[in-house]
Amino acid sequence: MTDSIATSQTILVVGGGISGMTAALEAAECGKQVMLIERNATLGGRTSLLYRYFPKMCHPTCGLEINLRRLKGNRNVRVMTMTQVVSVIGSRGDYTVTLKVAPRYVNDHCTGCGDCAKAVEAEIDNPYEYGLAKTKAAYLPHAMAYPQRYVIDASIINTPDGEKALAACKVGAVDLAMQEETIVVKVGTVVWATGWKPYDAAKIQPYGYDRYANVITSLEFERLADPKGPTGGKLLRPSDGREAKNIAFIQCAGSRDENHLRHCSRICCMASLKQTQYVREAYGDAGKSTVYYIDLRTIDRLEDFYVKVQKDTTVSFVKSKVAKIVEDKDANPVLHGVDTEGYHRYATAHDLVVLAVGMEPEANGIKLPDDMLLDSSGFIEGSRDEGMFGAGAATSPLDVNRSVQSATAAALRAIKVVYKTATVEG
Amino acid sequence: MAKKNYAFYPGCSSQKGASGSNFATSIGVMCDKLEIQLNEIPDWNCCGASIGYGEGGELPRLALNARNLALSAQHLPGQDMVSGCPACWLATRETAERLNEHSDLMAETNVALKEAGLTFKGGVKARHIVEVLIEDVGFAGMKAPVVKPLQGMKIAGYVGCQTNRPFGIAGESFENPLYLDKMIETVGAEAVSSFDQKVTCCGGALAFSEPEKSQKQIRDIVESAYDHGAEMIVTPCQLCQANVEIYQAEINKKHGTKLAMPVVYYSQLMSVAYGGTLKQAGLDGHLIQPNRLQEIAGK
Amino acid sequence: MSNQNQQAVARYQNNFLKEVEDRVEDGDWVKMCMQCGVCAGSCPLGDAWEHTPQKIFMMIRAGKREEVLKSDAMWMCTSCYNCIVRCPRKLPITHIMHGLANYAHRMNLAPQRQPTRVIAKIFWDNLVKTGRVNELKFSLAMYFKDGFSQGIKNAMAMQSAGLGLMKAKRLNPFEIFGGHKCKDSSGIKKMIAKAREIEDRKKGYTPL
Amino acid sequence: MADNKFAAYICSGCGIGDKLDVGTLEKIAKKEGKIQDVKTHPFLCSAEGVQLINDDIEKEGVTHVCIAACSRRAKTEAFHFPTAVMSRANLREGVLWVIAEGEAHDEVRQEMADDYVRMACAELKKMKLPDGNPNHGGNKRILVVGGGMSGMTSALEAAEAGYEVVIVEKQAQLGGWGAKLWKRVPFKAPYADPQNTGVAELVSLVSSHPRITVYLGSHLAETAGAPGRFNIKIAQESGAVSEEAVGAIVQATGFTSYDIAKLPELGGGKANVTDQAGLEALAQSANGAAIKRADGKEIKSVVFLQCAGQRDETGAHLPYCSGHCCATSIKQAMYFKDNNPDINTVVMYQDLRVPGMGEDFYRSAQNKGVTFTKGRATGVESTGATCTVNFRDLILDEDTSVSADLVVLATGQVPSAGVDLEAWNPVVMAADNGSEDAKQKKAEMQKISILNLNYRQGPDMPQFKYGFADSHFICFPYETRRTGIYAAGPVRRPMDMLQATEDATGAALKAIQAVENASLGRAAHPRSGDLSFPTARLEGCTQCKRCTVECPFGAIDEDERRFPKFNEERCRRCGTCMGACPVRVISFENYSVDTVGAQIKSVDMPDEFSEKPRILILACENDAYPALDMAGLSRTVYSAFVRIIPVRCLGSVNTIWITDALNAGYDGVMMMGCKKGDDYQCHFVKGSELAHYRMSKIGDTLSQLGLEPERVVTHEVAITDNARVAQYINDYVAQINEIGMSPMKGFV
Repeated sequence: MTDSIATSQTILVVGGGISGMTAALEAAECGKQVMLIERNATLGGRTSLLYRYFPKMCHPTCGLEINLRRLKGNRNVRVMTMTQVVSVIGSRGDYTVTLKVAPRYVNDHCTGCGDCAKAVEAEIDNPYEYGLAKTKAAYLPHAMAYPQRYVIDASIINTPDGEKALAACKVGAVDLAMQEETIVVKVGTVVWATGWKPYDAAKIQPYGYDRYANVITSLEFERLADPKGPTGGKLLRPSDGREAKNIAFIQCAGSRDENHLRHCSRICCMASLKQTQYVREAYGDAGKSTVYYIDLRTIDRLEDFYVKVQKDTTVSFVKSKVAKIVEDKDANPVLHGVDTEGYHRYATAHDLVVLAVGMEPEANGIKLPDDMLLDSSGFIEGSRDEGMFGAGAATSPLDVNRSVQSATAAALRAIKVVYKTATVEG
Repeated sequence: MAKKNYAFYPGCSSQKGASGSNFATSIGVMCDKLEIQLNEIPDWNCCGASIGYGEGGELPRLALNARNLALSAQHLPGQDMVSGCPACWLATRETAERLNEHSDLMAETNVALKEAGLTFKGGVKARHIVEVLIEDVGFAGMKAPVVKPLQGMKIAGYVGCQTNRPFGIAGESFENPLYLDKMIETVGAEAVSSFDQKVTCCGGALAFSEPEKSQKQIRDIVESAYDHGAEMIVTPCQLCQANVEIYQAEINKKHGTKLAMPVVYYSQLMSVAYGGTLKQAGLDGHLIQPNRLQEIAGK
Repeated sequence: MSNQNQQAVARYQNNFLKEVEDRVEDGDWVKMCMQCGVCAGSCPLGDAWEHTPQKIFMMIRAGKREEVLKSDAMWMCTSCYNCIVRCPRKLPITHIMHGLANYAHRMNLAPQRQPTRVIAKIFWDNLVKTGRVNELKFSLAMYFKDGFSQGIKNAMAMQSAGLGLMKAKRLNPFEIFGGHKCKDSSGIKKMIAKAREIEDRKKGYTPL
Repeated sequence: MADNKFAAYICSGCGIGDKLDVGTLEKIAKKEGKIQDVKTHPFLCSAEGVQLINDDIEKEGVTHVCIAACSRRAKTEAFHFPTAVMSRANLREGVLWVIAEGEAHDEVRQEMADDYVRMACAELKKMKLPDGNPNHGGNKRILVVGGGMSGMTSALEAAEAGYEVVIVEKQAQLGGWGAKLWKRVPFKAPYADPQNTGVAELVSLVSSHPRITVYLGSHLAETAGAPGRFNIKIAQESGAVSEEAVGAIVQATGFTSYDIAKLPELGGGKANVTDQAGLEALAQSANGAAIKRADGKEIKSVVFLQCAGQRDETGAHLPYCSGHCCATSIKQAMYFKDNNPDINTVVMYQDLRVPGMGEDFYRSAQNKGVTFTKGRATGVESTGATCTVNFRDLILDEDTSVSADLVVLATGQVPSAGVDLEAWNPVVMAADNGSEDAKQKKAEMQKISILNLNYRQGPDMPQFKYGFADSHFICFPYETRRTGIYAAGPVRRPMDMLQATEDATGAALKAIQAVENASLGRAAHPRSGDLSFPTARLEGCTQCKRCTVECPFGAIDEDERRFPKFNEERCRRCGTCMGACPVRVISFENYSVDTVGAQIKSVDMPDEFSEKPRILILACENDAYPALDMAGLSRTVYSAFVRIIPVRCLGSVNTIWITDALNAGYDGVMMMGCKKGDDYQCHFVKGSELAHYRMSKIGDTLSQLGLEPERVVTHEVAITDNARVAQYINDYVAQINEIGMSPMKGFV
């Protein structure tokens, strides 16, 4: 079916993370028609899986709440979750986009009461915990999920568990027969806010992420620190559940490395500095953080935060790219390398190692139209016909603040396209 | 099935009566069973090895290896040039690649080659026998001829450096390659997968000049093999084999240790598993006797 | 300072980096190092290094010619290639270390009795004679590198291994009378001589 | 307008019907809530349920709708009735999901639900449908202050989107800082070489654009009005003053580079020691040929010192990093290398900061032979012929030195943001009290003003940190404390040219949004779309000025009779003025002293001996209320003795509510708001701060009533605190039980 709601005056925003929501809302609050699609079951994207933001140590969900309220109060934005772009044809001002909507097996009758989750027994890896925890196969992605509607995992369709969910729902929201849908829409412009994904840490072989339980990624560490996370906010070692008090942070894990990502991922230095404060939050003076770095890139007034952390007696810095990690008999990761400020060799054991993994464009995993212009790392520069734009971390490794700026700018670029189309059309 | 033909570059250590001669012996049965035909390159010369650089410099080393490549191209056209010695393979492949990339080096090298009445135009692919086994034969192919599975043997797969870096085996990691363990398992033995010295350098290149340093490396490797319950070390590298086997006695003398860990080649495992005799497997050529393997071979 | 060193210094106006770029194998990579230190931490003989590779690159940029070339650091390279595969800037560090060692040797600044330097020469001479390495002659030469009496000691020390290897037919005593050699050893000699001649001309060495 | 007709709809779905006596709720709504029409539906958010309500609105003329179902944050798509006034009783997240299971709790659970229905009805009675600002401005032109890269970009982007733009530039020509550059850092792959700045092209595009008017050699003599109706006076060099009407403002006034003369220790002021701007000048005059020194001598060696007078912890210089300088020095080193590879160029850094694709630019420079030395400069000497840089080599770990024909100091960006209001306001106060030299000082300060706003709260935008006019919010970089006025480029935050153009484009959008909102009388973020606005019964006003002083957005001026003058288009609807007003004359149609007061009073108050304390919770709707909701979502149990009222911001809490509650016999009052202080998370900047301040003063009231100070408490609550809020509640109930029930019960 072709969707009548969208027209050449419609702005399609792909990706419902903070950048996509921002681009959509900023355009909508200028009175434009926007279609916001998200691949996952909820809006919010990666930032909703972070515990705190640097440098204010505030919570991502705080801004998400405001954006969701803007969204609820604004009828110019049409939100579609579990939806992906299959193809884009046409040109600036007149694109025909084919969308694929995956079945949620729960319709909009859902009141979020949770009866289905109670009834279902099967568990799956929680996709919103980086697999660190399990969740029922009928689940609400997270407390701030939007739409606040449950999802039934495809794995229990045609199983007794599926039937249990169906039976448990008093409002007829469970629809096990739901099928994948294909929708074709006409839009004037497309904003790709497809965000980023963590670089596959297993590829950084010397660090043994695939071999050592106590080597984890910075994103997994966010989940450990989050009271809503798998450990209830305790910094527990995966190997033995013991509290990790002496934690190493390895910078440029995949970034600034021609064997992995050519670019600097910008956020990792601040992210690790932030995470050293999680350690302080957990243990006070009894915690210990060591940051292994090449250059600390805390630019502009973020420098204040670096200075603050430098004054923290529980945090020390080693100017060194760690050469390799080996595991000792107690499963402690032992870091080997040389502090290059004056040549000091070290072999230091830590309870836990956090790899500050780099940012890779999520779009690397998405089939973009051939017309898109990408840089050497796959970040979006724009489109040849200047009718499609990148926004946020899809355009460059950006922190939240800069992503929102970028998304706001992208909203105006999109508005320019529909304005021109409208004025040409008469 | 027709035999696959390869130009063969044995290297100095695999000559009759040389330190790697038992390797040379052991690949006989292996190649035979796997339908691999190795055609020795006539009048091949030394590759310059790991320490050739000190005196040899750049161009003379390139010339040495170019000569072998040229001979291979001339006498065994169309055949990949295969070596069993990592150092030989590395030096040859490096030369082949560098000459391809730098036309000036190619020209200068040919000026030198002319003195030996040869020319080289590139186009020869330098490979390691292990590559041939994995890529051309495959693990299933290696398993097929097994008649005497090495049941119950716990073996530490020691890859070492140069088979693994800088080129390594396609698709394998530099830090934790798995192919040698897989080969051990294809012949029915158990690989000590937790062996953490898998790719540690044995210091072979400095065995003579820096004995203490190199012997420390060897000690770590052998002791880790013991710690992880291995009864034997297997390696694809001649220098590693000789070095790790020969110096255990020396280390024992110096440090009062009781190291006696047999060190054999993967080819010896295969040759035994394929039904080769103790002699055919070159198992008569060890300072530290790999008894269990010898027993199986004897049966 | 030897005459050719004076020439070098004069020609490069104390810009050691340029000298290295021009005359050391893969020397033009030195400028690409970003001082992360991963090479330093990757070397199996790490603590034996007076200066780590990354530090040597910095010293080269800082023009510390004598300190670098007279150091025995790069002679500690075991050619394990850990540094190469880990370097985030893909510097061919092993080759650069080899190149520096060779250059220091050719400039005759390398430590005189640096064992690896001595052995490298013995090894090379050994292979140039016949085109192949004769392990027995090489080993003997090795034992006697520090003089006759030390040689006997070394030989005795390794006797068991030696006899073992002979028993194992992996060390052939008859190689002392000839042994393996290339048929065209004379061609090989000429080839190497020519190669060296070209290299010396290209890099402005005074022939050895 | 037709008569008000009130209707209440009670949902019995989601287990409400099972755990609560819906009949009782209906009775309460009818009898006590005085709602004419009360209906119960088993699944109110279903299509049929919503249809039922819509029919009543359209056919039965219902004007006021009370929904007794789930939280106001849930099912918002279903419960959306633009033409009706709506209140919601939170029976699901607020009662069912948080009150302990089991019969033992049936009674208190029901009482809680009863009260929430009472409160929702009472609130509804006091609410009016906001009809939007009647006298909103409709001007959609955009003023851009500053004609540099940022300003021109904002102007062009807005114009291309169909909006008219006025640019005011103080220099005699457009171009600003960018025009002083020889080349710029690349914006796109490959990040290999310096690029043409593109300033000239931009200047011609802007100058020739039909929708852009440019005033050169001009500054703003006055800015009056509000979004949608700004009136500006533009003073030209000629002395002529022209007036323009605009709807929103982008301030792109850029920066000046830190004065090199303040860095004598690094050779500042000595011969052949210059800053990055100085080098650009040399490069421009060389015009592609070899760059020569000021004394005409050719340059064989250059040293770039990064972080000169930046990242300074002594307090003498700039504490921050300007972000662009590493890439800029790399670019400038390339000026030399591209021209002659034999020139020695050394970049001396402590942390080389080239984030993102800058890494490729760094590689390119190394490839061109630029030398990078990790070192800390200790001093620079200059003989006039040559310079010597003494430094600590951090890698080689030694003190050493390098000589150079030219030394370039990478100094930082100093924002041109105008008057610092923190310093301004005390001076104004003194001046108002007649101090002559204060008047002098005020006049002096005013000279550097950029906007010359005639706002009660001062002539420029409030500055955030180090003089930058930035937002304090991470998620909302364009959040501004002067509605309709947006900073763009380095005046907002240190940044490079690429980011400045990105920033300028974003700021242009916000300006467009501001004029569109203003034209509809709608609030801007965070209450975007809100049509309510504050009105004051001036006859009751005592001219105490608290509202004008405390408004976080400078929305309230004083009229000639010194009464507060509300500028609705500047207003963000937080209600801080309402909270501030001691005589309670300020209110919104749908949010007022009465809408909340009525809820407080409507609660059924058990007597002293019931052992059922009542605790009032005033919860900020931005963070605290969602946290309470999520406590429900995670089925976190808390006491059934609390009654929760969401407020727009703690800043809007009027102390009368507290005294009313205490008088009515509540045993305690809890306030839950956002974090205050340096890293404040209050969406209305000062609300939380003000609430704490006001409550610190409530002690007297309490003692007058003979009540313990513990009867009023304030908490900082983050949105993630769902577990903690429950804890706060339960602990407080325990504490109240110890203090004992309020003696005030039964008096009212």
